[in-house]
Amino acid sequence: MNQHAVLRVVTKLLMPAILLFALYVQFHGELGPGGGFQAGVIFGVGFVLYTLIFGVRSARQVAPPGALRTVLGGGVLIYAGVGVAGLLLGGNFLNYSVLSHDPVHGQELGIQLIELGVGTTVAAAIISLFFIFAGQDRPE
Amino acid sequence: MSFPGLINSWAAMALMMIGFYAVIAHGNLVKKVIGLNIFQAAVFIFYISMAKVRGGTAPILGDNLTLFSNPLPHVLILTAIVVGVATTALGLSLVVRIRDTYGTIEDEEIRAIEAAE
Amino acid sequence: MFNAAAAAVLISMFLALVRAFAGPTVYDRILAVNMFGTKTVLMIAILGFLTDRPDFLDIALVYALINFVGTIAVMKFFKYNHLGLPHEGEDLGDL
Amino acid sequence: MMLVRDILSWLLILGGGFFLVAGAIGVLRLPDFFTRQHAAGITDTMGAGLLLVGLMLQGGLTLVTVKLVLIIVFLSFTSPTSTHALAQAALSSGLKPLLGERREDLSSKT
Amino acid sequence: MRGRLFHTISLSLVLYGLWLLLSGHFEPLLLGLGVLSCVLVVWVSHRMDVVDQEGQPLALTWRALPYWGWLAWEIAKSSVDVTRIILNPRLPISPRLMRVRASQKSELGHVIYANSITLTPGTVTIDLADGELAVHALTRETAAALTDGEMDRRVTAMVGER
Amino acid sequence: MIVGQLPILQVIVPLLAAPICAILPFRRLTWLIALAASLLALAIALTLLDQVLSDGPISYLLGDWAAPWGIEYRVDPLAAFLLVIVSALGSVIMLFAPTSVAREIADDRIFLFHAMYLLNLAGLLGMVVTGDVFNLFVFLEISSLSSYVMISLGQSRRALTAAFQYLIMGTVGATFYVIGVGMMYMMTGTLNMADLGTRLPAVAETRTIIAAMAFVVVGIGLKLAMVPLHFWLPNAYAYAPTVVSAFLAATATKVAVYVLLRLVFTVFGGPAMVGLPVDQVLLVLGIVAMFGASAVAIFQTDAKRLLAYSSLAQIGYMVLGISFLTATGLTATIIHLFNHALMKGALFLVLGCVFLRVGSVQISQMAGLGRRMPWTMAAFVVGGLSLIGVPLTVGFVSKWYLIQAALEKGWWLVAVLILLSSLLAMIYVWRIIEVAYFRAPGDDVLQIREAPVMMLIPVWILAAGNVYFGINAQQTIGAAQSAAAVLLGSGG
Amino acid sequence: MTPETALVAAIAVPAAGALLIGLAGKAPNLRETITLATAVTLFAIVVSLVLSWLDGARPDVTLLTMLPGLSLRLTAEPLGLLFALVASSLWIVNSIYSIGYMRGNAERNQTRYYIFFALALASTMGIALGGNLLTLFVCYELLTLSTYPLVTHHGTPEALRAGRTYMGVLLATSIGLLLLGMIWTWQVAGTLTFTPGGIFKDSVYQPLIGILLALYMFGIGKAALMPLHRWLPAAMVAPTPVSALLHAVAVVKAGVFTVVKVIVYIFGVEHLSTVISFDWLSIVAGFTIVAASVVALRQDNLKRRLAYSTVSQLSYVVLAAAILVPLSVAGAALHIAAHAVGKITLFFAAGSIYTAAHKTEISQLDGIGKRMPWTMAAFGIGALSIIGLPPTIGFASKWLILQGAFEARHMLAIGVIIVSTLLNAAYFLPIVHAAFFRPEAADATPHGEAPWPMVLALTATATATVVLFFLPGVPLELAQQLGDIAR
Ligand code: NA
Ligand code: NA
Repeated sequence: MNQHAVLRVVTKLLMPAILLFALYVQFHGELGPGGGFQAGVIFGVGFVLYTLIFGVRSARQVAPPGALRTVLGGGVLIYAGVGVAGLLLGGNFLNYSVLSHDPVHGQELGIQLIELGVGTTVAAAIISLFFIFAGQDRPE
Repeated sequence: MSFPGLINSWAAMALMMIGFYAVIAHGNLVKKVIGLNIFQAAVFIFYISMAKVRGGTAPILGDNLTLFSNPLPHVLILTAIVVGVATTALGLSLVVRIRDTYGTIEDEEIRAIEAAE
Repeated sequence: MFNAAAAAVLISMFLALVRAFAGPTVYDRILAVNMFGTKTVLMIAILGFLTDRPDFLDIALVYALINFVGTIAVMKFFKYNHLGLPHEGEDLGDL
Repeated sequence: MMLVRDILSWLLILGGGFFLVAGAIGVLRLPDFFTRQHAAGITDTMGAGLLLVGLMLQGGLTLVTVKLVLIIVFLSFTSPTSTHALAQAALSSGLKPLLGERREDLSSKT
Repeated sequence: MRGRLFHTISLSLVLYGLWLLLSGHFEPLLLGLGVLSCVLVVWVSHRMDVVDQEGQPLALTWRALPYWGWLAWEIAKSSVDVTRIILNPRLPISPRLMRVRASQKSELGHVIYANSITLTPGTVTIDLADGELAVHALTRETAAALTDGEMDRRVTAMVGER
Repeated sequence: MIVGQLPILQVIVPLLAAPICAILPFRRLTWLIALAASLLALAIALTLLDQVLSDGPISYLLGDWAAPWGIEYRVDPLAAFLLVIVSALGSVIMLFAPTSVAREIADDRIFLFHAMYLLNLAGLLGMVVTGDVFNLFVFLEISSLSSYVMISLGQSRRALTAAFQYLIMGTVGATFYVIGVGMMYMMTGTLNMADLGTRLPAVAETRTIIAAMAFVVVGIGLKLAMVPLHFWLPNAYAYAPTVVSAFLAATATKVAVYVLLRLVFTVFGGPAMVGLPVDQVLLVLGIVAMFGASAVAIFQTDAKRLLAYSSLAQIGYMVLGISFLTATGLTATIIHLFNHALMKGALFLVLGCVFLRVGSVQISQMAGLGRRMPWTMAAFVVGGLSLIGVPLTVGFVSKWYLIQAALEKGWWLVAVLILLSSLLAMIYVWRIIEVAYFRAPGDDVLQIREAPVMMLIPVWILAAGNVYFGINAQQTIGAAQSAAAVLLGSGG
Repeated sequence: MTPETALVAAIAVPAAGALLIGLAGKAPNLRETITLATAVTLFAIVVSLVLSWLDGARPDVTLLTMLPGLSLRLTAEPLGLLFALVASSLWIVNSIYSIGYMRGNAERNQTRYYIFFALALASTMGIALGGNLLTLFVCYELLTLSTYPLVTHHGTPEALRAGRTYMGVLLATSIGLLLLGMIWTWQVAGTLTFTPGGIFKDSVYQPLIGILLALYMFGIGKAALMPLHRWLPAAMVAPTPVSALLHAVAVVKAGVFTVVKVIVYIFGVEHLSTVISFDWLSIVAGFTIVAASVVALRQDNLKRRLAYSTVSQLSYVVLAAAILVPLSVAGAALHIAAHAVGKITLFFAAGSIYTAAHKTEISQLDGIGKRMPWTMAAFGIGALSIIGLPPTIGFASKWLILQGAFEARHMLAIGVIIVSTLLNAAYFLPIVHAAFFRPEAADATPHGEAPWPMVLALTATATATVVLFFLPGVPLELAQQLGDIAR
């Protein structure tokens, strides 16, 4: 029988809600600048909780190293890509107004995408780092 | 500078001292990292207090229409926090690897091992 | 009214800090820090009301999450000196 | 109606504040880790609960209340869980609870 | 195994409900993002293997509300009791350890029971193994309140095992 | 159109390439990306330098937001000069890297090295290009964090403790810096360097600003490894993979000096500076570094460590040049930024070759290498002579201007000290040359072959640079002089 | 060949020779042929340069601009031409001698030896023909570096130690003092071009001139002014042809050459004679002359005695220049040449003795004149020249200096010259006497003369010492021209 039933059950119960909350924070920009950052932290911390309870080995099956690395790099790429897109469309770097015909809409879109990039990066970074601390990220 | 601002500044100073002391005085690497964290937290507090008291005596840009809606300090704090988190994470992961290779995270013992090499 | 509530929260935070410093066991300290964290959640919620910023509640929620996970992590670290092992199953001989 | 709601909410908030402080005093006064947990529990359940419900009444039927509810729910799941986990860790690490009938018994044992 | 699919659907619905509750906005973009988010979360949850009866005890929802009401009242009563002890200058405590047998069959039931005990001031579950709980009680009275078994019965009733 | 975007592209190219490297699992490909990004950055830097020298400074507004809120990127002759140094050295070192890296870094971490290198490059370029003191902090930390990781990739476990030590010191420094920045912001409401330069004089006498200056200078001094804030550097350079030591020695300290120049002159107003005797402090610290570090270098047994201490001494020269607060002094510092990058780049790359073949850079293990690895060691001789300051090398040019600056001020004693300290350089360089050429080789040395051509080419690019720019210093001196003029001009 | 081309070729030819020697390293005969060919070519170039100069050509070439306002530049003037003539002619002789010596003693690393020898000559030409102080300084440092591998040729711990002293003293003085003096000069005068009459304006603060003079005199370590002379005896560990290079062909000559050049073209003889603080130089030079002679007297090791003799003789040049009258300046120039041929003969002789008899100490030389008559005869002639007795060129140069001293009523110089001449005789003549008139030790192993290239070389230089007394010709002409410039 499992000995840490309490932790396990409560974690299972909360986990989907935590992850959804992270995505909610991600997509509701009214949290102000850094919505993506906070979302990333929440998602990452949720995953850390999972790792604490179920062990790194299980967690690694959920998020394999290669996938993590891809998400990490991809996040940065989204962030920089949006900036470069603005640049290619004739504005300066990080000028989102040019992303759409309507400058306001362009700004919104740009910020959403940037935040998405930040969020993914932060989440992936937190998870990778925790794996490192948890101590099974070393080459044998 | 208004009273709460002063308090914040003193708190920031005190935290800085504590953090700095921990960085210097502790032989335990984890404690050093924690000290570093406290040290950085002091800066956040300092920036927060700065954001609040800016209406006071500080000479600011000529057109003070944007004084209070200025989001800048918050962005700065957030950025600084991100950087701080990254530093802490990296520091701790180094500690983990140091423990793996040296078998200890006490500064003195590590030095002794290195001296014996 | 909110001020009174904030004062109460602050007092209990302070008392928790006293316990955190006094210890004497590491579990006392974790308990106190965890309590301090919960009070911080309340403080943030009250501050949200005080400053009319309801979005602070999101932060409070996030803080509650971090507080919980942090407590579990610290406790686990002190108990096993390791974060990576599963919290259950065979590889935990000492439970 | 507004007045009733306000008074009620203030009472709740004040009550919450009272339990917060009382629990915190308990954390200081009680003699060992296991007994202190009970006091800490008061602040988490009664203190936080009353306070948040009081705030809820202030918020009315809004998003604020929804989030306050979420906070309460979250705390009511996690608070006992961490308490339990902590207690179990303390016990298994060899920390022995003080047991006895009266305070004198306890102090003589320490 | 009606479980897997059922739990997936129910989890999705609950999550979407939570999204709407949190969001408070009903623009197409956010609604769409909500769908995407739910899909993502359900997928991750599947990978984490948390989608099952333990993770989504939805069947309990209706029976849970009255139980929560009862529990809240219990908490309030014992809070007052314990607070009086704490504030009493003589600090009249009589801490004790006791073993309690849980009558529920599922682990979910044990966990709910254990956490209910902990939530109630004056008692803390400090161990749980094979349906037997170790409880630390602050006083003789709080211990006695537990041994009368009412909480155990109510939990068992809620998880539908009687 | 794209030309107008060069200032941001300078940073974005490596910054974008870094995550790509992190995603790609193929070692060869990540190297190609890193090399390509470095070369592209070099091309951009050269274009910028050309533009700046002909059309004057370039200003670029990030996101098209006006200066107080948005971030301004600003390229003037000094910045462009630094951009060229950093990207050129990065390119040459990347050219050198593959074999050396394969030898010194575990296979599954090579992608990480390339990603971190690119991040570091982006951070350094960003520090140079930005005109915003807080943005500078961000880039500073990007470069620092990636440095910690790169250092920790070293083979010896001491690389870990070295990286940790650097992390602690570097973070303290960065935090000091950011405190200073906050104070300046509090007093002026701006983070833009040029705006700060115009607004600080009004509040210069306040204690807050004086404290800010102290914080900022100490913070950058830590990053710069300015004696006495240097404790992290020798270990970091000694235990990092050689390529990393080469890159950091050639570029990172240069950028830190650049930042110091920017702060002292553009922000604090240079000669008009009030409040703190920054110049006198720098003078003393520079001289102490020149002698102390050189003296310690003489007693090292590990060649990398020896070069690390030598770097501390050379940083002393740069700091000394700043302390004169004159055009000639600044010219000396700026020209030495470039020259020292060439010398130390070449010398560390030579050690990379040595490590590849010998498996160690202990001086005692280098006996007889002059015969076994003639091209490699000849490059070391060139770099070493340059370090001493022998004529026809860039080291001589640096020394010339530094002494001239000292004599201009009438500080002949300082001039004498400069010369004496370069005699110390002679001693420690000669120790290695003597062992390599005149000490009988051990048996194991007889098996050693010359380093591969692909490594010798970058080594000799740098060695040849030491000679070429030593014989024909007109262009570099010209660039340095106009950069110095800009600094003094903006200082009012 | 235009004079301008010749000017550049004088440096390029030995440098290219070094490259070719390196390429021919595997074939000793070819390698040595190249060495000789290069030496002869260089000599021809220098001769053509001298002739065109005497014809009135004044070549001046700017190679490249190194620092803004400062270029690497070559100019022909009498003193430099004289020095170039001495060095290039002696290189031929020294090369022939080297071939015999290196083969006779089966030395290792011969290719390296010839390469750096050629490079040293290229540097020497740069020193001789440098048109400004910067060029001279650059080549001066290159000479130090290119002779270092020659000094440490054997690679023994002793050789390495000597090499450290050599490098240490020469680089330390040149970087620590000479460079400082040069940059200071640039700071004060705004130019470093060698100009007849000097470059300092009268307005320059006089004590500063004194300081600068000190920086130059002690910065030019190759002139071996006491107490900076130690590197020279230390460098005796090198093979004998290297000693010849150091003492006669290039290195110490470069030192005193630079002293004279700086006094004539940077300070200006006239200008300097108005500076009161100046006389310390005569005192230091005079002291060095006497002290080094006394030390030489007490050496039993032949090469060491020769080395201290060089220290003493170098200060003759410095002292002559410090007398500050045209006649003595001309004497200084001529003494550079005179000492060169005389001292090279002596070193060649010492090397021959070592090669043929493996003897290094003076006390071992009893009766050796019978076994090595050519060598010891040449030694005798070289000794006469160094002492300053007719019929050798050494007499001519000393005579000029003495005349200058009388003209300036420089009693110190007169006294020093007389005393040192006696000392010179005291440390050289007994050797000659012992070689020819003392009986050989009973247990001596029989031996003959050294290999023929060595004998050829030392005979040639000994002959030159005598011939130049009767036909001083071009050297005297150049020396007098310099005296005119100094006027
Ligand atoms: Na409880
Ligand atoms: Na309880």
